[in-house]
Amino acid sequence: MTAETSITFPWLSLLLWLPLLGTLLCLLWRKSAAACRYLALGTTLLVLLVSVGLAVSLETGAGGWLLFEDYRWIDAYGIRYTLGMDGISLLLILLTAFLQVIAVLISWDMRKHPALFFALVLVLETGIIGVFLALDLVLFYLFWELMLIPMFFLIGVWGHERRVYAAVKFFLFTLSGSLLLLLAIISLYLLHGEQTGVYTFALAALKQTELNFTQEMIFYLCFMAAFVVKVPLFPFHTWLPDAHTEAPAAGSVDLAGLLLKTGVYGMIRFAFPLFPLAAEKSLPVLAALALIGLFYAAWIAYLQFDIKRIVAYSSVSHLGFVILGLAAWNQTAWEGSVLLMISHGVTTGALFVMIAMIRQRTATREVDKLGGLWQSQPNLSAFFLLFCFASLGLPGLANFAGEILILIGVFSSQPLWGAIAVGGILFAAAYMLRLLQEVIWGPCCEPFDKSDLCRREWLILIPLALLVIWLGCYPQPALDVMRAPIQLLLQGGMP
Amino acid sequence: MNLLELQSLLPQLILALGATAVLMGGAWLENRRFWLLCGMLLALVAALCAALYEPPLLEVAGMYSTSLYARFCTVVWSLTIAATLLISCRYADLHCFGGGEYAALLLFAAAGMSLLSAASSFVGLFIGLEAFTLVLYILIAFNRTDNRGAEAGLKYLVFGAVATGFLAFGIALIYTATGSFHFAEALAGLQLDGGLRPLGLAGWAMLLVAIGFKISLVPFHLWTPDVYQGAPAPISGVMATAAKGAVLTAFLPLLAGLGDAAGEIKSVLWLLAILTMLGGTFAALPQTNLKRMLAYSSVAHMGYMLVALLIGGEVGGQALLFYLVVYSLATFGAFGVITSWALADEEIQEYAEIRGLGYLHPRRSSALAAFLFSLAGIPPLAGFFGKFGIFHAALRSGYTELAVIGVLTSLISLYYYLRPIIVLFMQDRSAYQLRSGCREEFILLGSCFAAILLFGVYPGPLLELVALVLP
Amino acid sequence: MATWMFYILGAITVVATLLAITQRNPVHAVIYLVNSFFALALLFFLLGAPLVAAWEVIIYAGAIMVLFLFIIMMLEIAPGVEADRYGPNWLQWLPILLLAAALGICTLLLTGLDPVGSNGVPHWYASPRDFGYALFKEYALAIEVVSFQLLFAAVGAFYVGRPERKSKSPAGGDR
Amino acid sequence: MIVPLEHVLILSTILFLLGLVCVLVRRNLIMILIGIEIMLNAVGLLLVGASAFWQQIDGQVMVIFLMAMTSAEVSISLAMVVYLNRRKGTVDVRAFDEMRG
Amino acid sequence: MTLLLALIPILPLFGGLVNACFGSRLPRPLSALIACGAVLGSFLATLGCWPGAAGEGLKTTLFTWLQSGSFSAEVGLLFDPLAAIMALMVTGVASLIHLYAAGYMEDDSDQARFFALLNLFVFAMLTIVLADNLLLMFLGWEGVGFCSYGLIGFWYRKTENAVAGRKAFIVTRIGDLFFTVGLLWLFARFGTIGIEAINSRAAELDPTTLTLISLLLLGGACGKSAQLPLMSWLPDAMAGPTPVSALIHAATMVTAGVYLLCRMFPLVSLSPLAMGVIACVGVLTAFYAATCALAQREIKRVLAYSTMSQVGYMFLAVGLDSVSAAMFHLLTHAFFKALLFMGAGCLIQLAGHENDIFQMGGMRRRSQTVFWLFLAGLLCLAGAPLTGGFFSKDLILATAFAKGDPFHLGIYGLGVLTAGITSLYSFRLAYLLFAGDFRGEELPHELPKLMIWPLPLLALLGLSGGLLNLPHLFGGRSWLSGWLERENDLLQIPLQSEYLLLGVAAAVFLLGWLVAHFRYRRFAERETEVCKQFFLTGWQCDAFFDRLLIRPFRKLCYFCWQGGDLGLIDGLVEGFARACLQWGHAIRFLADGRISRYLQGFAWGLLLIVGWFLLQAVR
Repeated sequence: MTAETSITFPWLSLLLWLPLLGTLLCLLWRKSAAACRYLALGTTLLVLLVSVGLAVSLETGAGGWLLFEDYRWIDAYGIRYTLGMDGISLLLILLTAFLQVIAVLISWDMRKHPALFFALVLVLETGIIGVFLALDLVLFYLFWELMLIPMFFLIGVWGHERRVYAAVKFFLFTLSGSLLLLLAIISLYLLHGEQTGVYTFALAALKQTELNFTQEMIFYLCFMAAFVVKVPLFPFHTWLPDAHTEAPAAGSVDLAGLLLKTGVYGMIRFAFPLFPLAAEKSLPVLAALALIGLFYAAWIAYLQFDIKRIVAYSSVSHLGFVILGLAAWNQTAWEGSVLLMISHGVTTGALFVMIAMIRQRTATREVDKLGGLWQSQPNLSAFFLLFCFASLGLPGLANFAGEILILIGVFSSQPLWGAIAVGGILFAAAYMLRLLQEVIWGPCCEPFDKSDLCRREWLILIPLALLVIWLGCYPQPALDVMRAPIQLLLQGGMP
Repeated sequence: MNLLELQSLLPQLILALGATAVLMGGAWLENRRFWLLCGMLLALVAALCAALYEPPLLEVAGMYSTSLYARFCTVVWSLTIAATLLISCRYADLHCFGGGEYAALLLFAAAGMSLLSAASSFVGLFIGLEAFTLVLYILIAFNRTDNRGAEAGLKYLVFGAVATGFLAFGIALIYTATGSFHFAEALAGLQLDGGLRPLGLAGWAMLLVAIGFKISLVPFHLWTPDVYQGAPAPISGVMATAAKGAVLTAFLPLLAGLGDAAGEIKSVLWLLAILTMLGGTFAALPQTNLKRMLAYSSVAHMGYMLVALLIGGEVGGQALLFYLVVYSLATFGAFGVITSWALADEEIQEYAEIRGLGYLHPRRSSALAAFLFSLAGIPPLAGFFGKFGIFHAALRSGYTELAVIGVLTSLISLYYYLRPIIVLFMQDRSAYQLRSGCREEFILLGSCFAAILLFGVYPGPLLELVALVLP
Repeated sequence: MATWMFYILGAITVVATLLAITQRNPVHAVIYLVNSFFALALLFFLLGAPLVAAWEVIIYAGAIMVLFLFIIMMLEIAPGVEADRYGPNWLQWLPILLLAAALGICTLLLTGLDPVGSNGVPHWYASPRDFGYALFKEYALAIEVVSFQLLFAAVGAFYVGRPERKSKSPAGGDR
Repeated sequence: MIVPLEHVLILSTILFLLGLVCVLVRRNLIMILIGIEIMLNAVGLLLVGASAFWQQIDGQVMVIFLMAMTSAEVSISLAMVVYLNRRKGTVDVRAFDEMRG
Repeated sequence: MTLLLALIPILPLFGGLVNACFGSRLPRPLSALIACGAVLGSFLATLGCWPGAAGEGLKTTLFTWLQSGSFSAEVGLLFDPLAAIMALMVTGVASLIHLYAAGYMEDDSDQARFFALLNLFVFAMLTIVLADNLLLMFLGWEGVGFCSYGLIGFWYRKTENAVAGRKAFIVTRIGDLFFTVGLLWLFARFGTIGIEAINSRAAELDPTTLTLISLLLLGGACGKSAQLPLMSWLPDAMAGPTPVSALIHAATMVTAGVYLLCRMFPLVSLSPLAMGVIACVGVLTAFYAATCALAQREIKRVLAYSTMSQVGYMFLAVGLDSVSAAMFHLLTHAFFKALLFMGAGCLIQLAGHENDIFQMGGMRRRSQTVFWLFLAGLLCLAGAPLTGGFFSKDLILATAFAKGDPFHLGIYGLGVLTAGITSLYSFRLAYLLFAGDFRGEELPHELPKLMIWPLPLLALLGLSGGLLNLPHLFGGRSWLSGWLERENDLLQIPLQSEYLLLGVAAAVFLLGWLVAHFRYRRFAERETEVCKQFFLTGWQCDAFFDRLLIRPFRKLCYFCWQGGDLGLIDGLVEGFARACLQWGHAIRFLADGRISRYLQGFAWGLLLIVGWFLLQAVR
């Protein structure tokens, strides 16, 4: 493949629409569960292959868009089909593609409406990739909302006891933010149109809009409303524990691994570059909320009885870290944030995968009924140990690299925030060790299925483990990819 | 009345004469399905005719215009009626409808609606409105095995008649003030110093009551849920879509004709829009009956459309028409699904009765889910661009508060749209096993589904069309 | 003269109508209403619409009211259906009367504000010939539509009002 | 001049409101329908008055249409009354509240 | 040479990974073999690198770990004299302990996990030792914490063990927080985290910052080294297998704090206040732990407290400006404490898995060898003259004395008192263990040979450890001070004072022995109840922390969860939802099915509109 073809061929569209094609095929072959499984796996693997191929073949170190597509779409409103991929998108797409493979594999034995399940998982993939690629605000919003429906069904149909409550809560919470986003997008578009006479939703153009401070602040708040709920930042987080807890394994993986990242991505790609002044003013608030969330969620996690809930709250806590990094507003912290997003995706995804496996064997997620798993399933427990420690930020494993970069970045601009944030590491240890304690150590509570990992589970866990270690020990390639785009974003985003 | 005038009204003529023909034929030949399909064909022909045949006159008899706008409306209403006839095939069998009467009445309703939206004088408006309202009285009570149908018919009849009184009184007041029934003259005559004359205001007040009843604005909406619930599902579909749409489309040029003098009326519309959006949304929240929920949802949607209506102009009109089409597709589809689920002795409409149907009848259930999502305005379904257009118009015209309320209510509305979906897909199976749908139903539901998906992903052509036909 | 006639006839109309709406027995109400319609027809005549006046008598007072009477008789509706079971009427009427009064005052004030109101209604006469000319020339289309409407109303009335047939059981059980 | 237009207006408004009151307060279906007739007649009066005022025939033509429409409506309504009476055995509108909420 | 240097940590890492990944599938002896081999290899590699350590030392950078903006953390190794001597000690002692463990864990079914963790621990420890920047050091720092966690809770079936592991990890992590902040601060000030760079530019800092950073580093060190106030985890950590206690909680990991302070000494030493605090922490811990050790009943807990106490001495040494004294004591302590722990392991085995010294006694009769070896260790610990422990401890006390000011004299006094107590509890232990008859009921367990033969070597090292830094007084050259290039650590005090000090030390030792002799020669439970309980529970520290920190923390958590999340946020959200629903009901009941009611709606609506218009028209 030469450089020219890589520009002319619509790789991004391919990446974006491949999963949807898989969805259609899944629905066509809905009579056969096996066919759907393999279709879903094939599709996700193909997406992974394409994205890895792109990552390898593109000159990822360079700034600017690695790939860019722009077509006419809805002329009446000046909406265009604009996709663009830079380093950050690339990394997040890689993460998406990878986690989706895991999500499909973990749901391999799905007995309840397998075709629909895999179809939804694939739609979700399209939505997420779309969010990471879209550069037209309406297109972005479209994908942003597109993620909701499949997730709603994944939670609501395949979830656990309180699934409907969780699904509705998830839907309403996230939608309430995004509707404000929609209003702001339209208003911004109108303002820009009035100023220049050109009515467009293109990010690059809207960035040039001249706003007075009040307008900017209002728009910024509306934008952030959507993103902050999705992230989720304290105090908008209460949908997350419920959604996570009730979602099926694949849903939790996607939710924690990917959906939360879209919020952060939205901030750095849209909210901050569009409204730099307001963003700057809001940083202390953002940091304060992030810090509160960081501790608050960790504290709550410490008391939870449901292991999924512990991990869910840990997500809130970690995302607090990520937002804190963004609030520090410098290169190192941002790189840390993006890195932490990725490693959090992997570790938390892995934890949810493991919880699903544990649940499969013990039929419970209550800490009281678990314990001593190492005795019957040492391999599984070993992986659990690894991922827990990765999650609590053990150096050399995934989360640490991101966290320390964030801390360094934050400390260099706001020492006090940094110093406080360090405390979060302690509480992360507190709840994670409690989780470990309750699950794998202690006297053995008899699981009804004593089998250790089967081949498929090895296949899921080994890549996750390798990735966790790789991200912890040698995250430099990822950092190199994101460096140039972050520099650009910090300077106000790409033209 | 000369040949040219008749030619200009060819689609309406086809509908009305066709209706008569079907009516008469139905008396001889008792083949229900044949007459329904026949009627559908006639409606399609009328739609085609309206779409393709360039009428020789711009205005017929000083009462009806044949502008692009009117033709567009004719096409839409004819198609709706065709769709109704198509979806009623099995339903009519099930409830032993008189095939000829049913088809004829619906065809005549189409004629009435198309005349209404083509009206260019108050006489035409009155006659067009009455034409299809009269037919609806009958159609609502058409199902003679159902007590509820009779009750619904009664309710609609009483309110309809009262509303007719208001409409007529309003027209009379306007006529008193201006001495003309023709829109252009009457509306021009009403204006005084950039505002409306008091008599004109009084007339408009009466008109608004009548219109408020027809398109069920709060506080004139109370009949809506009862009638929708009691009427046969296909008829509820027509009432929620075409019947309301025809009134709205007739109202749009009327309001536009007032120009800047419409300030007071717009302020009332502003109030009504807010009341309607909030009232419809909140009242729909606790519903546990699919048809009642859709009724209240249609009330709320009328609120949105009222926003577009009062904004008017190119932006508002475009948003209104687009929204109307998209809303009609989804609402009609939803009622279509209910139609297709109907049993011989009753319709399945309580949530408790559709528990877990999603996996038993996946295609119809997913279609219903898609329609509801579209109504909720979730992308990538067409409802999203509908709402987008409304909010866009509202913000563009400075009605920020309406946009904000609209956003708020569409957020709340999500809950009641989700409830049936939850019941369908996320609850365990109840005891019902419904019959599998027939081909006609699937064709129709499939095309509705495809349309809302298509317009959700690529609304460009429809937007352009709508912009083209606006008066 | 005409002016006096107008006021007298107006008074008769209002009083007759008032009596009509307060009657418990629908038959009495219809009779009062026929009175009122006759007065109204005279008013129409006074205002230069002899044809409309004639029709008012023929259609309203003649056809429609008789139809009402016929239905009342047919259904053997007992007088005062409402009062028997639901206590005194006036207390229920009061709020609605107040509402109607408020409405009336508002409407009249609003219409009274219009300058056109103080102009007089001239003596004017529309001959049946003019009338027919307008009806079948200008409003021919409307006549057509209305005739269709009457047709379908008749069909509907027949459909709704006819006695129920033994309904054929639809093909196949549903549950 | 016969009377000022105002007075026609007042008369018809009073009649209209009387009809409305009848519709609002009466529970007997027949009486409600009678109320509607009163309202429509009030409209007729206004139209005829306006027709005379403007010395145009259109108003009177409209009254004819109104009458035609009314008779159509009345035929359907009365058919409905018969139908309902057959089903429920009453013409009291309060009996028809099966659907609510 | 750099390759060899890289091999030092990589070999144990490799061994650990192999055991972790494939250990359960390898034939039994192989995992032990791999582990021992890896550590031995590492020891040999250290020896091989030794020549390069002098002066500037060896340096190598393997790859860039993290680089972002001006921040850059390499995986770089620095093999300077300090690191070299530490590395040698770590690998050496670890080799012996691995051998011992091979015997100790012979029958354990989870051997592979044990050796994997043990090897990983050695790797992490070597990373601390060899890291050329603070972040890499932090990696090792946390790594040892993790391995310690895994090993303390090794016998996870008993919940207490796992809980002890958790406690250890969390308490040390509290210290790590300080370390992290210190690290961040240092980077913020210097723009680098290279140890050498920071040390060489330490003088650029203003005094306050310097003091604060030093104190933060001290906090980190306290956590890892179980110094006041972060000491409570160490006694509980004895739940782990004995080799673990020997390696991690005696010889190596707990001294990491000392090592850190020595590593950053150029920085730390610039702040007199910080130095004073370090000294205080050290001496207070030494005293505190010694008193606690007096009352303990479990053999390993006695040793644990004694370890804490001895590490306190090392801190004291650092606080006294004497790196070589600290390192000296660190080394000798490593030898004899490892010896003691392993001996304790043997004794426990011999007593039939009995931990309680009150249930032991007469152990001499069960194994003569172990008795002598253990006694050698105890002598070193008690500071019997001419043993390694004697010299190293004496050097520290003498340094304190040599400072001369009242503060340091006070410290000296406390140190001497502690030394006395040390001697007392050492001999208490000895008497309780070996004197009299066996008080328990268990039969002795078999003692694998592998468990015995690393001990003599350690005993030798411990006893003769004094030679490493033999003061001039005894004709020595103070080799260690020289090697560490810390000539100014050598004492400049008059000869007679030096004799006096020696005399005091010896006297204190004897005093302790005598007291122990009279008190514990014959076994009897004679401690007064209050005192016993107070010391036994470590001055009630656990209860104190529980009351002060843990319970309020749980309450806070509970408040956040129930009050904040469920109560406030969810309450608001759900309250809003409920309110919407109620409004919905209210509006819904407008439609009560009555036609007259509906018609009234018309009338009201009309009134609204007409009234509105009237208002407009009037205006």
